[in-house]
Amino acid sequence: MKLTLEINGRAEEIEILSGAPECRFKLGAEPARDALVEIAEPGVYSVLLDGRSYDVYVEDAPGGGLVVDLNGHHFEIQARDPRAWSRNAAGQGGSAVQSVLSPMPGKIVRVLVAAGDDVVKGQAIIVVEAMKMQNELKAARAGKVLSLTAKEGATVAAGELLATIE
Amino acid sequence: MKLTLEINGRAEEIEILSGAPECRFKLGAEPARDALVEIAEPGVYSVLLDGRSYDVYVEDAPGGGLVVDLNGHHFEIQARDPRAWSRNAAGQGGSAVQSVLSPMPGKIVRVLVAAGDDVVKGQAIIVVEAMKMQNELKAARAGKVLSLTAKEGATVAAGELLATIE
Amino acid sequence: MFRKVLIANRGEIAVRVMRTLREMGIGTVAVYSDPDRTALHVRMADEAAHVGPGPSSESYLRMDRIIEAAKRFGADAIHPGYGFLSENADFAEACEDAGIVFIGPSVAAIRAMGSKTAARKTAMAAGAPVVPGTAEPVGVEGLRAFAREHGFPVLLKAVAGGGGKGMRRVDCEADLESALRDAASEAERAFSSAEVYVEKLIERPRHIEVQILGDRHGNMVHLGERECSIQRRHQKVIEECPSPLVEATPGMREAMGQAAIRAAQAAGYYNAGTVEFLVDQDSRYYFLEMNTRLQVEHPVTELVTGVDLVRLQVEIAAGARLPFTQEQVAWRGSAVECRVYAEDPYNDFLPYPGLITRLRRPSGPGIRLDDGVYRGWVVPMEYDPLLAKLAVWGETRELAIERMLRALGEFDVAGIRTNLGFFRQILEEPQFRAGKLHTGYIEEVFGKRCAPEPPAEYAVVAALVAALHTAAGKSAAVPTAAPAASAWRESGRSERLR
Amino acid sequence: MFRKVLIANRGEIAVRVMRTLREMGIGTVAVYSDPDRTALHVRMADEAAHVGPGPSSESYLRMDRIIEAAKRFGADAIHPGYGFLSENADFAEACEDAGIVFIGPSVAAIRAMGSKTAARKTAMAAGAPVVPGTAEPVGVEGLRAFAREHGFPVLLKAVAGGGGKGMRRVDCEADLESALRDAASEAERAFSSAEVYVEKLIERPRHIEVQILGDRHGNMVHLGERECSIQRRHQKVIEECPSPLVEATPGMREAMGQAAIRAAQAAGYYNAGTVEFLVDQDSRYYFLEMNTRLQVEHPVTELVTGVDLVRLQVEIAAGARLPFTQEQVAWRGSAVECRVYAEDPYNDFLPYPGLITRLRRPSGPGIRLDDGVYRGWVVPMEYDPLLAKLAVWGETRELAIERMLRALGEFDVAGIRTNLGFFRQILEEPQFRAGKLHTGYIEEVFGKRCAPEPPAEYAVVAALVAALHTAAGKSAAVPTAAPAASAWRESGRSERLR
Repeated sequence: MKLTLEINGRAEEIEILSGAPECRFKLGAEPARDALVEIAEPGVYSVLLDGRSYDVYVEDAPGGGLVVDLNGHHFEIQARDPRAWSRNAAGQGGSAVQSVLSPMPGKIVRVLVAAGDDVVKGQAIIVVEAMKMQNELKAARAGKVLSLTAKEGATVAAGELLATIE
Repeated sequence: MKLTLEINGRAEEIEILSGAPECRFKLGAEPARDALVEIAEPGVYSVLLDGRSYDVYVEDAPGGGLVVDLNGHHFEIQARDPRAWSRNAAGQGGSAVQSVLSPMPGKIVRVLVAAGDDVVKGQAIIVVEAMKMQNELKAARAGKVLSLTAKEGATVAAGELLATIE
Repeated sequence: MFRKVLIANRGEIAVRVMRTLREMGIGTVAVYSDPDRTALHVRMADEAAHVGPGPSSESYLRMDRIIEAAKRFGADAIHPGYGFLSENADFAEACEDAGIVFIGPSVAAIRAMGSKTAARKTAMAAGAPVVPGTAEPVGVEGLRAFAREHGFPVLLKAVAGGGGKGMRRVDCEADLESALRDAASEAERAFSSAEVYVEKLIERPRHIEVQILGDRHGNMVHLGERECSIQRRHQKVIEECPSPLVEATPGMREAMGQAAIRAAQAAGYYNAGTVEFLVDQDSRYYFLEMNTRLQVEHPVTELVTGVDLVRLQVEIAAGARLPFTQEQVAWRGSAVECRVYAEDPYNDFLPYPGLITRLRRPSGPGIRLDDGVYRGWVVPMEYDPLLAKLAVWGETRELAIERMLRALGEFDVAGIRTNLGFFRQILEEPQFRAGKLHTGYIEEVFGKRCAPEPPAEYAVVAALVAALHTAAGKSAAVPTAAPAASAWRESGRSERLR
Repeated sequence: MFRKVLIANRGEIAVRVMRTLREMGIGTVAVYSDPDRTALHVRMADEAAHVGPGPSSESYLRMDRIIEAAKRFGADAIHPGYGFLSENADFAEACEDAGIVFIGPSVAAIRAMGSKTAARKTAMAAGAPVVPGTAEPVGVEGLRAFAREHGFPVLLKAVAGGGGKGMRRVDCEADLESALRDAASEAERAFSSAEVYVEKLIERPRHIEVQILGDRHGNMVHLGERECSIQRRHQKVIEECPSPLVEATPGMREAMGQAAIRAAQAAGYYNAGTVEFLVDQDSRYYFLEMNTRLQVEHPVTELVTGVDLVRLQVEIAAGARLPFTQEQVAWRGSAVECRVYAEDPYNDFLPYPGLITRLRRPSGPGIRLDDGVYRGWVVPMEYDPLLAKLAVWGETRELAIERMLRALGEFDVAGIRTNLGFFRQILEEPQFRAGKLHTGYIEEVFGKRCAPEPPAEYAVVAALVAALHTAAGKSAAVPTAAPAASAWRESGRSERLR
């Protein structure tokens, strides 16, 4: 079984040659390696690789993909079956549209602009609050407010799209 | 909704007059009472009854029914819908057959009799071992070994039927 | 002794107070707001009273509802914890009026120490050193005279001020006039008062505080100091007892302790309190303010002195005498505390409330954990981000730090973000190890604040596990009663990987 | 100092040793048998080596495999923990032969103290009091003479004995001859040797032991005593430091401590060790045996003295000198430990291995938890039932006991049975509170051993929850990411109840 993984943004090919618990795998062009892998608890894997013991925690990420924690280090991993692989992710990026994302989970306490408004660079757009701390989200550059999904009083997640500016 | 519960062997009727979180209920012929009930974690209920706070843990019992733990106290509860209620449980009991049950989870290290053997009172029947401790199960009275499900080397649960003696 | 005490607080401090009350055989009444219905302090209490919706102003700050709850449940006393109503003299007074004992100092002492300027005067009158300053409005000439006497840099502050508005740092005489103009006009705009005063600016100060404890019979002791210099956004994140500076400076503990006692006694203080000092780079200390309540970081003092401050608070409030003298106070070893916040240390320490999906707590020798959360709980966005206080004790500061690093490695929280990894970075810094601390330390040393790079082998292991987990399907994430050793075999999922 | 240490053990003690090694910056190698593949000590170790299948004789007792693993992983030293190979002189010797440091005493000292009769002779030669006895075979006349000299009751023991076989208590002269005949014939059948000796029987004895610590340079100190009188089936379940008896008896700690040091020094002992004494009802103490390793209950000594015994063991093994003198050893407060076993206290303390479905650990002030288990783990049936050691510290014994009761109330384990509730019963007994302990205490006071009756209101609450849970369907038992406060509403299950 082959998978393409995107680990903290970097693509890696992994091939599982034999399954757990006595697992043989190949990472990219590296030689095959052996590991003992057991499920200790649901979502918690105990891995022995070259005799070293790793306690690995896996969770579904809120936005899809997996979050893997290992000794305090944090990996965000997207796994794709190569057959399902497509380059649609690359289609995003160089857009001229500026997204205003919530920097933290919280509540929208003020929306300072309306759709269609022109804004200048650094202008406050939305105020998000959590845990007694207010955060003013500002326009990164001048433009016109295209969309505004943020509503006062609404609860938002970290990274949630609140507005777009052209 | 009415239920008949068997709590640590004693039958109780409970009627839920209104559901959680603001719950009104009647136990047997007692007057109706009000409680606030929330699910804190899966299987963990936070109950406020007359202002008192109870942290209640519920689990499925291995042999059916529920195990409810409350401040170190342990309740074994069978819940039955009155419509499904039948007295079939009462059919057991007065039998002349003696059941030999495993007193603990463990492994059968020796079976000392065979089906059809006559045994005397106090005769060792089976030896169960767990955690470096051996337990000799003895015949409670004289009789003939009717059935013998215990097999040497087998793993058994607490309360599992190992043999019957007539 | 009291029969029942209401705890007018939430989170870890409510839990911590309840633990001692339970050990004392005293009944506990929790209060809670809507989002805290299933909070740990409610689950652990004997009784619980609802006091309103989420916003503190409508629940935990509602004196009327809290006192009403205390009466309804028959509580003899109220422990206010820290924050919320703990330093509110009106609340203490309302308790007294309702015939309920307020576990803390007298109303008068809270008033005397509650205002920073009044406290400064009390401290000065008691002979405690304060940061040199005019504390009265000053003009260009007065400012110049002050700067000549005390040297640069100085700090201009709005008399009516607060929140940093109307503040200006002045480094040399040439900048004096323009700085005063700027400060005054900013103050005018912000507070409708252009009055500005001046203080000597303490550069790279340490924040060191002294725990004091007095009874209602005139006895008072100090329990030594805590070093609280490691701060982010003016909030403490790591505290220690003893302070490495004080420990290394003969006589300093006793001198600061006596200064703290004098200041507190001048205000007629009793019960537990903390006198905060700024310490300059020449180890001179200056009275900053007094906190008239239990301090967040009290566990480090408890670990080193062996006393239970909450028990003593309760006993003193019930009229008991201090059970020991100053001579009987003994300090053993070293304690460090990390405040575990729901926040993202690598994104400006922004708060990060939400569902705790995983929680593994450190344990073993020398660990003390005061927490108020559990797995499956949603950390509400309405309150402070403090999840837990992880404190450790060691025979020496070095051993305590090593132990803290070990404990941090055992501590795992998922679903939300925390500053656990950030503590590991600080505690491994040579400058921290050397005890060279100041309140700007985090800004200075961790200006960039990047998560550390993982070893290359970790990425290999993460990739392997991600691949196996993906192949096994999401059902693997659902807890099952299958024995761990056979989890693969029973699920049959291993086969799919071949 | 060592670079890497292999821990030749499992469970809580392997975890505990690793914690200190990690704090010392020393790499850790775990060993594991098949059923322990995902045990906590394997998950926490830096490296792990498989040493065989479940039975100890094929894994944890296999010296060859353990030493091979140490060599393969490049460990400089082996920590044996307690039990398994920890008191095996051949193992210590094999380590030395392989060039690996055995963290413990010398081979010769293990041999000298390993045999009970040899140890008794060593102790006697060193002037330590031993239980009066012949220790040599005895006939009717010798027996009669001994009984006349020392008084009844006396205890007959098989010279070749063990496990209680060939033992007879004799209460009066009339029973002497028949008891000797019975003992001899039972000994003959059990050990093919009819030889019997006699000892004075100590009635209702206390079990009190002294922790000693010596370096390889001839320095030795004692760290005071532990009271271990609360036992079931000759196994300790509650331990304390200090002993209430010793604490109340002037000079007793120092006298016992010096006796322990003399006995250990006579055997050329170094590293940590424990000298066990029986204490009779007149507070006379008698050498019982020496344990040449770290003791299960060492945490209570650590809590009261502030030392880390494992660190000292490692340092001493690496050649360090004791970092303190006898005069520098100080005792502060009181510590109590409960051994949490997987067993059913209300069914003859029978073991109860299995899947841990729920685990909530106590925390807060004064709590130390040394555990080796986690939620979702299957406690194997192959090994000791010890799940965790819950230790608490308090300023006094009374406060420590109250704290332990509080901690026990916060400790919840489900899926298997434990003795947690039983501890609450013991700790609430007036006789225990008064410190009137002896090794038959549990048998005597808790002969019936019934679970306590719950308050009537608890049954009401349990019934309500059972009804709601049943109505909500079993799906409610599956963890969900839904916020707790809205768990009902989101599930829509509440509606079904109307």
